[in-house]
Amino acid sequence: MKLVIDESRCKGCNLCTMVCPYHIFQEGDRLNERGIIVPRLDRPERCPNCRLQKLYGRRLCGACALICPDQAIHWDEEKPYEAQKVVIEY
Amino acid sequence: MKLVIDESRCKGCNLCTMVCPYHIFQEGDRLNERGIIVPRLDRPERCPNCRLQKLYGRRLCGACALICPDQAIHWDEEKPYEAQKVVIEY
Amino acid sequence: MSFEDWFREDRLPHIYCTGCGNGTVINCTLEAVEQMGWTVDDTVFISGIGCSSRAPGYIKTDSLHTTHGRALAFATGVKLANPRLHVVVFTGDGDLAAIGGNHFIHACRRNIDLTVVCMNNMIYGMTGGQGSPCTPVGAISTTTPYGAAEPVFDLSELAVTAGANYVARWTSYHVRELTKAVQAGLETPGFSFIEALTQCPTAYGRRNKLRQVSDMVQYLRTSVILVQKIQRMRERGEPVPEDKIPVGEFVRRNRPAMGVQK
Amino acid sequence: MSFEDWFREDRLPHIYCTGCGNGTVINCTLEAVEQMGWTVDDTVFISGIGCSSRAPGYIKTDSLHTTHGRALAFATGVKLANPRLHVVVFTGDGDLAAIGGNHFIHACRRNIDLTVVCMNNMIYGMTGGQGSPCTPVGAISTTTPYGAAEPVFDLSELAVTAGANYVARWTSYHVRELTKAVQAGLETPGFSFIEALTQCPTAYGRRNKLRQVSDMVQYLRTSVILVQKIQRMRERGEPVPEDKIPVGEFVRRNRPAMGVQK
Amino acid sequence: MSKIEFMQGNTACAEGALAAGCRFFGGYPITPSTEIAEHMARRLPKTDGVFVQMEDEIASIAAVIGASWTGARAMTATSGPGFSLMMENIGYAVITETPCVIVNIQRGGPSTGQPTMGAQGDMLQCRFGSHGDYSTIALSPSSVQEMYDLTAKAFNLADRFRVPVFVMSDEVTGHMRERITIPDRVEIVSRRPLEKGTLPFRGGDDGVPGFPEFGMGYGVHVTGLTHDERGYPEATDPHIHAALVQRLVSKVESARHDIADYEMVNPDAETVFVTYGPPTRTVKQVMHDHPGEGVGHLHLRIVWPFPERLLRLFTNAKTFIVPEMNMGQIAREVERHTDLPVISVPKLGGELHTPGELQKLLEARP
Amino acid sequence: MSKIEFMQGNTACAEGALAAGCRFFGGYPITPSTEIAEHMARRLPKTDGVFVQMEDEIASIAAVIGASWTGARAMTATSGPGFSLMMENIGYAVITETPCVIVNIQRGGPSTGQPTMGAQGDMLQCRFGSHGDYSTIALSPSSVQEMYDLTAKAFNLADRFRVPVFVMSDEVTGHMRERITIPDRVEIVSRRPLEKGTLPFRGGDDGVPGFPEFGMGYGVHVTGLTHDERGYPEATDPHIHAALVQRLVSKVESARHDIADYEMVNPDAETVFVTYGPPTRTVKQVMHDHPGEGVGHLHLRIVWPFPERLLRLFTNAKTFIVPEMNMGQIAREVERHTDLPVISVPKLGGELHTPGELQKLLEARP
Amino acid sequence: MRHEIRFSGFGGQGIILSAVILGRAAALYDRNYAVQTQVYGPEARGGASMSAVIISDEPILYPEVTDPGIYVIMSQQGFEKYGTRPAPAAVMLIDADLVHSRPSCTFHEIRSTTEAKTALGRVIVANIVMLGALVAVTGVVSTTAIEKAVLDSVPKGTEELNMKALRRGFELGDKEVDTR
Amino acid sequence: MRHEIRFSGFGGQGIILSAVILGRAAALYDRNYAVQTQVYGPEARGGASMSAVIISDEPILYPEVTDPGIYVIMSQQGFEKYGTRPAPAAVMLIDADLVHSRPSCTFHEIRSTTEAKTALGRVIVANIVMLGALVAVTGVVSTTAIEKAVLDSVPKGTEELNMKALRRGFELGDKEVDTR
Ligand SMILES: Cc1ncc(C[n+]2csc(CCOP(=O)(O)OP(=O)(O)O)c2C)c(N)n1
Ligand SMILES: Cc1ncc(C[n+]2csc(CCOP(=O)(O)OP(=O)(O)O)c2C)c(N)n1
Ligand code: SF4
Ligand code: SF4
Ligand code: SF4
Ligand code: SF4
Ligand code: SF4
Ligand code: SF4
Ligand SMILES: [Mg+2]
Ligand SMILES: [Mg+2]
Repeated sequence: MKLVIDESRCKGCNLCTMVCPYHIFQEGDRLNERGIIVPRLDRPERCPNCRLQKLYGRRLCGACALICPDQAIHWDEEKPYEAQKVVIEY
Repeated sequence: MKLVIDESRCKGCNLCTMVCPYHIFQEGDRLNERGIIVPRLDRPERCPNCRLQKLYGRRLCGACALICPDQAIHWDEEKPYEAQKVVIEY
Repeated sequence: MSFEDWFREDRLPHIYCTGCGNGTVINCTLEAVEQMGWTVDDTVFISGIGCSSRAPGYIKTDSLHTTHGRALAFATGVKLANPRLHVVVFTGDGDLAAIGGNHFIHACRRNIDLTVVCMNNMIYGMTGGQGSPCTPVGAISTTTPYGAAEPVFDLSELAVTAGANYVARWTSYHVRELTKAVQAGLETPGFSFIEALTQCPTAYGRRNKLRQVSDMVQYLRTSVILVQKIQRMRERGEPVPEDKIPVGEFVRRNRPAMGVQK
Repeated sequence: MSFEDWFREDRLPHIYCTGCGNGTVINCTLEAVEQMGWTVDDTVFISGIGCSSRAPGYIKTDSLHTTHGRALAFATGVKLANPRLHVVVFTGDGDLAAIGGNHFIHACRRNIDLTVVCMNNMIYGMTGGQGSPCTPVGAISTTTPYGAAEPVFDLSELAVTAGANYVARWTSYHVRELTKAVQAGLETPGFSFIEALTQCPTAYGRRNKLRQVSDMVQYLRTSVILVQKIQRMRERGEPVPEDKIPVGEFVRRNRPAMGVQK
Repeated sequence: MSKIEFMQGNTACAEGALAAGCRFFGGYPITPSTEIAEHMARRLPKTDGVFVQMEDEIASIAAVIGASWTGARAMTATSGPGFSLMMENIGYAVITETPCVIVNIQRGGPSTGQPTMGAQGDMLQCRFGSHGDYSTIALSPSSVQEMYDLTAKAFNLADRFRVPVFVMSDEVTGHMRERITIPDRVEIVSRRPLEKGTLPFRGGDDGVPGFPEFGMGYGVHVTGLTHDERGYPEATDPHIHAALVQRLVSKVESARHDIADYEMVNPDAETVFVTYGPPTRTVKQVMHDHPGEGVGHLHLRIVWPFPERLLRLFTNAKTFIVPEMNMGQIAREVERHTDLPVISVPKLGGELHTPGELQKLLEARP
Repeated sequence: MSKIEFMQGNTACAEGALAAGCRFFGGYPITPSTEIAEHMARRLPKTDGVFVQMEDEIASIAAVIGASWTGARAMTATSGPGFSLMMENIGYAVITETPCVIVNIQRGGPSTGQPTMGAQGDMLQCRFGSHGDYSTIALSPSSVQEMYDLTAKAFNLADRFRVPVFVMSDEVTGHMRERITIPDRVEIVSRRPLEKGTLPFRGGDDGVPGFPEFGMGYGVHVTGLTHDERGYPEATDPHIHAALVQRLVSKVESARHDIADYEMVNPDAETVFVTYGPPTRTVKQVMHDHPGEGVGHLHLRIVWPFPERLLRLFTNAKTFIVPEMNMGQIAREVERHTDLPVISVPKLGGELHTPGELQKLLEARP
Repeated sequence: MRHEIRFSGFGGQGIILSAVILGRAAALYDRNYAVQTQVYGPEARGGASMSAVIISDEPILYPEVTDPGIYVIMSQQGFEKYGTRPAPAAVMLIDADLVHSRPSCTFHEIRSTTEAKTALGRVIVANIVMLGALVAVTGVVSTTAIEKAVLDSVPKGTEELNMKALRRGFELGDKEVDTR
Repeated sequence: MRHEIRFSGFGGQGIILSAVILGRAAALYDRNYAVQTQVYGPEARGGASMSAVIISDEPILYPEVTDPGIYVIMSQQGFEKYGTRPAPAAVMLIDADLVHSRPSCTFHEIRSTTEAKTALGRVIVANIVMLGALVAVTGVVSTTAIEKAVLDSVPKGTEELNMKALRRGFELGDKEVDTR
């Protein structure tokens, strides 16, 4: 699973930066199309959800998603995960 | 001073009979013009107000007047008080 | 002058039923006002709608008989616009706590310098006996024909929590205590609330086996318990009877208030 | 399913300002509802008018966005008419405690089986920052340009006195605690009240030297004190800091309630 | 089998509601409507219904609207002061298209006025009392029988049009007791459920959308803000607003002749009485006592939407006379729709026009 | 010396009130009126006045009425939903003859509707929104200057007639900023005190009793029940009620031509626009852009009581055109008073009629 | 035939109930038409209460009583407020112990209160006694109709008492008619 | 002469204030007539805000701007919502860093935000820079009028900064006119 910020929703409030125990969310610096500075993700793969959510069948920690007032934080299925692996193997 | 029940106001609730320490107010038995049974006064001159109100310049006890929900209890100036005495002496 | 002098003689007898406690509560309130040395010209009585709220119509002062539940909002306007006027509000349990509940808690919160006397007869008297937020559980009213089921308000407790500076409760039988409580309320700057449990033989008593005036007075007398006594029982670890209604002074304090004459 | 699945995706992003705490409170509430195992079909969200009251418009369930202050009265109708529906109310400090105060205390008194989540941002957000009954004394709003002077309500305390079965307070920063509190409220039959102190950077923060979202969150975080801590301090005879707002669970009880599904 | 009863108007109103399947009553006592609430308090708990006395009239109408969204036929009853308090939420019922029935037992106003006296002073208020443009339906009973019949009918109209419907009665009719016939059962035409796949705020041919009952999986959002056909707020688009309000008005107004409910006597007459509610009785008495005077009578049981076409059915009419227990509120409406002289016969104070008064008027005719 | 300012309509309204000596404002925020309260909150405490934000609109108007009885010029400001909530107490102000000013910055209704868009949808509500029969005064500003002038004037009318007076403005005028001239001082005609020995509810020649200010020794009883001329409740006597209500109505209605405030352009025209509020501006623009088209214009600054006589002053009129930001509310009133065709030009949705739209209408004339 | 009957007395006497019972008797058991109206308002509380009934064999159009042909007056205040101007042809039943005045029209003195207290032991049924007398004197409803209507309307357990009262009323009424 | 000017941008840029200042300059200091209007509503919060000014030497009758001759656009969303259909003869001032699109009419790219940040150190005065440029390019109000109006409207202590911003705007505007 991959931690993502939905740029079409994020309003740049930085509340996520206040709660992540791993400090994965960092204040951003670049204005996007909508005039918003979306946070930067610092090594998001450290988030336990990225690795373990599937395994446990439930969300772990999740503080960032719960506090994000704009429902902008998600974990995306990493696309053709197995397939990609195969590609690498070739 | 004379203790009186204003028959044009009294509605016969008998609350006065519940509070007088001297039991001066007694449940009446006679229906008046307005269809109301006004309490009977039992020796009203026993009420301290009859004798002492003038002297003290204020109301004493007064429980009956305060509880009377119909403002029917008063102390009337006894009319030509001195004069009457004179009549008796003659 | 005595309290009788505050009545509009030409309006008496009033419309209250035989044995209605409202008349007594008016007497006590006027006696307290009289004790304060206030005059007919600098005192204003205000009320909403209900039997209790008819009171100002029998008093000589300027008076405002307003709409149902809104007396305190009108009173807030009067008092803030002219803090030199002494403002006393008469209200009923329905007027104050049903439709008027919001103005009640906000007037307490603002701690407006008013004295409010609530004739709590635990029923809507004027409209013929519907349940109010103070109708005891189990009591019969025309809208609770199978016995009232909704939990009730403790108006005095609500006034305390909402912020009133002075709160006390008595019954219409306790004429002296009630008079003193009203006077204490009048003396206290800020919002004062005096709850007078009052007999309504017509709309309440008649339906609840308290047909006679004396039955209902007796019921009130025996339903209450002094706060001091509760205090003492508590201190001694004795069990406090649950079904008794505390009477006495609940609070007298000095929170910031509005509308107090400077 | 997780709380995100309760959102109407097509309505997002919502209208809330950057850093507004309302979105967080919605998340926590939906997470709690989700934990209850309730479904989109048997749950109803109801609100009044205000920023906070826009919440139901973003949720997939049946929802009623009503008139200012009246959400609880509408909710009473919904719940009594169909007790099988789970009814959750979103409201704001103005909606609930200013214009809606009467319905608030009566819903508490009746102990209607509702869960009410109040986003208390201490201001009227939607209309651009007027003072509410919860605006702290001294705070600047557009209608208190010289600093708010009126005493404030403690909403949770009021709910307790008025009769609610469950009452708790947290802030929008305390996401886990808030979620748990809402869940406890949902579990408790009768009226449950959860007050969420919430940052409104736009209408409150901007005028009160808390311009940045983080400033206002920080302010909330540091303004509160745990009820348990107060308890402990009291027991130890230590002075309890007067300016702190207690958070935690204030009451969880089992008074007679209305509208509970049989 | 139908049953004869001797019943008070207010009781008949409550019984009519129950017969129509009313399952929720939220109210607040007020003279002279209180007997309706009192009767409901006795009856509803025995019929699987809910009676709740709310904290005020604002809450009463709110609870009724809430209950209606669960699918329940719901009603409240009040009088002038309470009716005034309901105005905001009546507008909410209009814009959210919530079926519900609001009974107003009119008394003398303005303000607290004459709580125990009859009046028809709220007839324009029930049409224009809430802010903004809208249209609703108002019935006006003139007998205890009509109290029963029209209250039952009000629920059908409310459901059919998804509107709040007013039963605009008065102290006279509400408090009088009369012989009435309780029918075996009353006609019930319930609200049409929303067909899945259609939109909860898109009018069909008749401008009335199906009803998406709560708890049935519609996931409907109901808001008092201007909304699109899905129900989502869209409060700044002029076209959406105009379309919504026009539909709200026209779904009622365009049906006005279809739903008109009236009695028409002597359509050839030159002098025509137009009445609703109690003055109807006086006019009937006058016409009974003085037959053959060439007097016509239009008795409206539905006053709003106003069926102005009926005026034109009196093809020989030279004058309309409108006796009302107000200062001529519906006479204003008659005036709008005719160029003939309209004689308003207002009466204030609580008493019904006497036959003598109206007879005198007829005699004064040229 | 007068002063030029660039001011928002709502601010001008507040300043007009202050200039007229308004000393009490009780209100509750609501878009698009809030700026009035906000301005009052800043200004009143500095001018020995009282600003109080009440718990709701019901309390706001109540506090205003209470304040008025202490002699203070008092006002509140709101919009549709709040206005609806005020209806009961507006009736109380009417029957108790309490001078006060109520500003309604109209927005799109019904219900929450369009909070930020302009409308004139409450024009009939302000006339008929409270229960019972009554009459009041409603002004309608069409510019920031008129916001100032008419608000000030409203206080004089309220005091003169002992009635609640409405300033029926709207979002368009309330939110626009314009150049205005602040006069040196505004005319103030205060309420006439009750002469001792006369009765507080007995109308003089003009039907208006003197005002018995609280605290001045009058010992007046003020009640919303029907009352006799002393102010004592007398709620079952039909004659007392009829006399009271008739006086309340006629003291206003009989003065309608005396107080009429209007502009009249081209009284000889055949096509006559009748406007109040913002559409006035569009009509003026059209007439400015297309002079000499034989178009007349009646611009009403006071809408209620409706000065129907003015219609007849357009002696050659063949058609009246009434553009309104509603579905034709005042057009209804025009219809009542003329047999000529009345073209209602309703516009819903928040936008003002454009000059183009009205021009097209003129071009379509036969 | 249209009969207009007016009842007056003081609150608590059951004036309204009497009227309702009479209307009920006419409408349900005599299968006639009937309208009952009454005066509401706070003054009805302490002061005089009033109720009116119209009975007719055809539908009742104008429902108010303006000029009653029959009066039942049970208090002096009631007489003063509602009984002073009877039509010459009217008939009035008066509780002779409670009403001091006497009308200009035909009247019958029925001591219903005294009778209720002494003969029946309960003042509360005075109105029923009066109702019996009314029916006996005027025949506006049948005796079986009024009997059924009384039974419908009184609290459970008091049926017998009320029937006794009603019959006592019949007797008193009959006596009045006989003695003429 | 009637000038219709429309401003658009996002909330917080001071779009409304710009319009008010311009109106004020015209009405108070140039002694012309002016009307300022704006779009309210929650969407104005996050989305595009818009305000319009009409300036005229005679009283302004119809107060709304339907077809502006002058545009000031400070955000892409603002452009899309309020700037896509300018009349061919219109003139548009654009904050070139925030608006990607370009209109069909004459336009001037003013980097007011960048300018405010880099040259003046405060993004907040970008609107004032723009206002200066607007006045320089169009002359709808006099420079003294706009100076006075700016001074009237800005918080105490920021007068100098704002004057600097305004003058910087004049320069940028003048440059635009010169380079044509
Ligand atoms: C808006 C409104 N709703 C309802 C009423 C009817 N009403 C008059 S008095 C009253 C209840 C009064 O109860 P309470 O305040 O307890 O006074 P009481 O008569 O018992 O003294 C009601 C519901 C009204 N006058 N106005
Ligand atoms: C009857 C009525 N009065 C006033 C308003 C205007 N209004 C809308 S929201 C609001 C205040 C909202 O404050 P709060 O409930 O605290 O919600 P917030 O926006 O702060 O979340 C007001 C006064 C209204 N819509 N209806
Ligand atoms: S779920 Fe927890 S650890 Fe993972 S990113 Fe969010 S806050 Fe950090
Ligand atoms: S909390 Fe959400 S909206 Fe705020 S910055 Fe983080 S991702 Fe963006
Ligand atoms: S004043 Fe006291 S002692 Fe005298 S009569 Fe009254 S209660 Fe009795
Ligand atoms: S208390 Fe008053 S009203 Fe009652 S019986 Fe005694 S005197 Fe009469
Ligand atoms: S009904 Fe009750 S409260 Fe009202 S006057 Fe009668 S006894 Fe008193
Ligand atoms: S105004 Fe405040 S409460 Fe409303 S959306 Fe913005 S931040 Fe949130
Ligand atoms: Mg009561
Ligand atoms: Mg808030």
